[in-house]
Amino acid sequence: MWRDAALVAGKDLRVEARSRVGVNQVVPFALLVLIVFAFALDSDRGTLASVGPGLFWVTVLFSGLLAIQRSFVIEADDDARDALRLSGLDGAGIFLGKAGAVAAQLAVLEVVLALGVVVLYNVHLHGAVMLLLTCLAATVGLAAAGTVYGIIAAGLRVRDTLLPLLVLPVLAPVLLAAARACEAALAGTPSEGWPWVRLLFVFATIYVTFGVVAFGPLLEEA
Amino acid sequence: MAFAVRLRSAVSLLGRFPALAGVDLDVAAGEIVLVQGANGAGKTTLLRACAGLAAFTAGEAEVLGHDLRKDRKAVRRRIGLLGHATFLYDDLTVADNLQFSARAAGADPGSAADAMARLGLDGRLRDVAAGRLSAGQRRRVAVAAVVARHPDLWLLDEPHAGLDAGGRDILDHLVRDAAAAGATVLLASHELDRAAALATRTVVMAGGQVTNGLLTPPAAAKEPVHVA
Amino acid sequence: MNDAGYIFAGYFSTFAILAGYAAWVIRRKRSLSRLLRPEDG
Amino acid sequence: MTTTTRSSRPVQILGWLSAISLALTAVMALVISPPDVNMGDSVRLLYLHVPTAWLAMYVSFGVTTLASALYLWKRTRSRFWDLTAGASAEIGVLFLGLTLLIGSIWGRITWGVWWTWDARLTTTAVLFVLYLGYLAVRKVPASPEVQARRSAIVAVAAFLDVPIVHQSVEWWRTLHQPATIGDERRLLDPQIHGAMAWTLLLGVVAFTLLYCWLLAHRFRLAWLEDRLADRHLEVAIEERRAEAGLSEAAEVTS
Repeated sequence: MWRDAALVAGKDLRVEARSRVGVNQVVPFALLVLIVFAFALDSDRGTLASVGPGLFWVTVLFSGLLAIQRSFVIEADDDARDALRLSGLDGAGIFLGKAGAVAAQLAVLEVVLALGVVVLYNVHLHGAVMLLLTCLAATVGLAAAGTVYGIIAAGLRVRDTLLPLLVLPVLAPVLLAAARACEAALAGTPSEGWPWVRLLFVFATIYVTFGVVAFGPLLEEA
Repeated sequence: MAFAVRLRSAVSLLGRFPALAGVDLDVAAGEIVLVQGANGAGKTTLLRACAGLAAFTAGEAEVLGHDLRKDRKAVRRRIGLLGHATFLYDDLTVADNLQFSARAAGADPGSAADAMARLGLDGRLRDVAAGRLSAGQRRRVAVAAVVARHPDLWLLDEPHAGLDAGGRDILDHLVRDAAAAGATVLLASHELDRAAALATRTVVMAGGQVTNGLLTPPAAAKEPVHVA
Repeated sequence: MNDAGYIFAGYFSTFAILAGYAAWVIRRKRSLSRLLRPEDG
Repeated sequence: MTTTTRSSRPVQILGWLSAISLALTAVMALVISPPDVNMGDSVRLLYLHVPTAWLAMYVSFGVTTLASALYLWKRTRSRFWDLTAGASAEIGVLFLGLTLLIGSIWGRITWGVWWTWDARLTTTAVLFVLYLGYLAVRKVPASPEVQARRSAIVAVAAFLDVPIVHQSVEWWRTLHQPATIGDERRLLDPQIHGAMAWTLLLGVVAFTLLYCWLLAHRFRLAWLEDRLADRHLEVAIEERRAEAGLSEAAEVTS
């Protein structure tokens, strides 16, 4: 399983490194969203700083959707599942590999976005430990749940509309928890943030476990 | 007799269409079987279903000793399918593609290099992204990806299509070598002369069935067809 | 009764929607039954 | 099961019982029971709101989850559970839609707004979308087994999300906004007026009966659709076999 996971993650990341879609399109898209929010919400810096965490996670969420969609589009056939199934790799391994690759890309994106928020929205970073743990748990949870629904939608004609419909309500608590935890960390009131961080870890654990168990059957179905 | 493929009244659906409507087919280990038939007879679905890509929904289906209706995963690492799609990652180089294919099947890392050498891909093309290859070159790489897996069952769907003369000769050579080494080959082709020369036996498909697929006398073929 | 309009609208729409759904299910069920009946007995 | 046009006797009785009890609920709620001390007449809407919410969230989605789990478990795998899960989820989404509608009207009367980001409203809305997604997955065409398995997995995944959604929304609201006054939870308090408690109880019974009746019919509809698909498949296989001129060899047992 771990060997297969490493193989798939390596392959996905290598494809991303070669195609540079992430660097050339997803990251600029995410930064653009930050700028568009600034236009929409009046660039009064006080407002932007206070809603910064929420905007940050909304942007991560939508970019995450793109990353997940892309993770299955890059599979080497019209029906992404064919190539994955034919490879003979273990379902759980494929899940961990794909989710891992998505999480790695999101982590990079979050670093860039965090810089964007600090510079553009004049947010001052506090509570580094909580911020890091929040990002870690939220990213893993997002990637894991997204990958599970990604394989359900992959290969269907309706995938581009079905994936957001399925995954956004599931990820609603992640968005809520991550934004609140970041707010608490930035406001210097960590005691309010820890329950949220715990919730994020619970979510990540549940969906990673679920993915490991369910991905094989989901991949197998013809 | 050891069967590489043994199908009895096997049904496989494409959506709600019965692409295979009760196939009876025996293929012994080491055979090279040519599957003939008009377009739409079910050849492609037969090969895909044997690779576990399309499900058998009724009947019996045994491939490489595994019941495909119960466990489709078990045979995957031992199968090489050359289909209409090439299953290549456009953004990866030829070498990376073959490396991934070989490692996914659990073959040793040298087999990718070996496959490249046998198909004449180890020169300039080695580090070219698959997306930049011509259609003919892609076919060659796709063949190499199958070879690199060292499959026990080769499922070749129109393998000669799109290959140049040199590539076809290499492919035939590889298939004969593999069969001599004990692998089984199931081959669908419209290049009848070439394919018939390669095959050790020919079966005919029509209407989602194989008319002369059984090796044993027809006693076994009298079983009724079970549907749904 | 205060806010009678809102309350009656609520009751009316609830029962209308439920009745509509039930009617849809039963109508469709009957038509399918008729389709299947000739060979089922 | 036979495919007669009429429903079976128990289902018919169930239908009449639910119709009568619903009518009684309406009379009790609109005429007999008194207005609430704090809420006034808007309390009358809660006699619909509370039962639909209860049936949607606990009964309907509970049945969907249970049936999906039973489908996924190899020993109990059967089309029956898949059809039950789908039928129950559809009714659940319908009831939850009604819950939101009634809740919204009630909110308009009580708070002066159609919508507020109250913990339970938010949870309900997320749940509504979550199960809409489940129904969307069920509508994606595929072979029956594939569809059943895929749907069952999505149902279990949705169920796993429910407690997390609930917890997160609960914290969100309690941390940021005082609890809403005029909470309908007070209705379940034994101290409230006798007629009100009886009306609420009757409402729950009536909607439970209605749920059972709808489920029986909706299940039957799904079962008929399934039969029809099977019938088409048998015909398609025979036609397919005839293409090869082997039709007499095809002793299709159905």
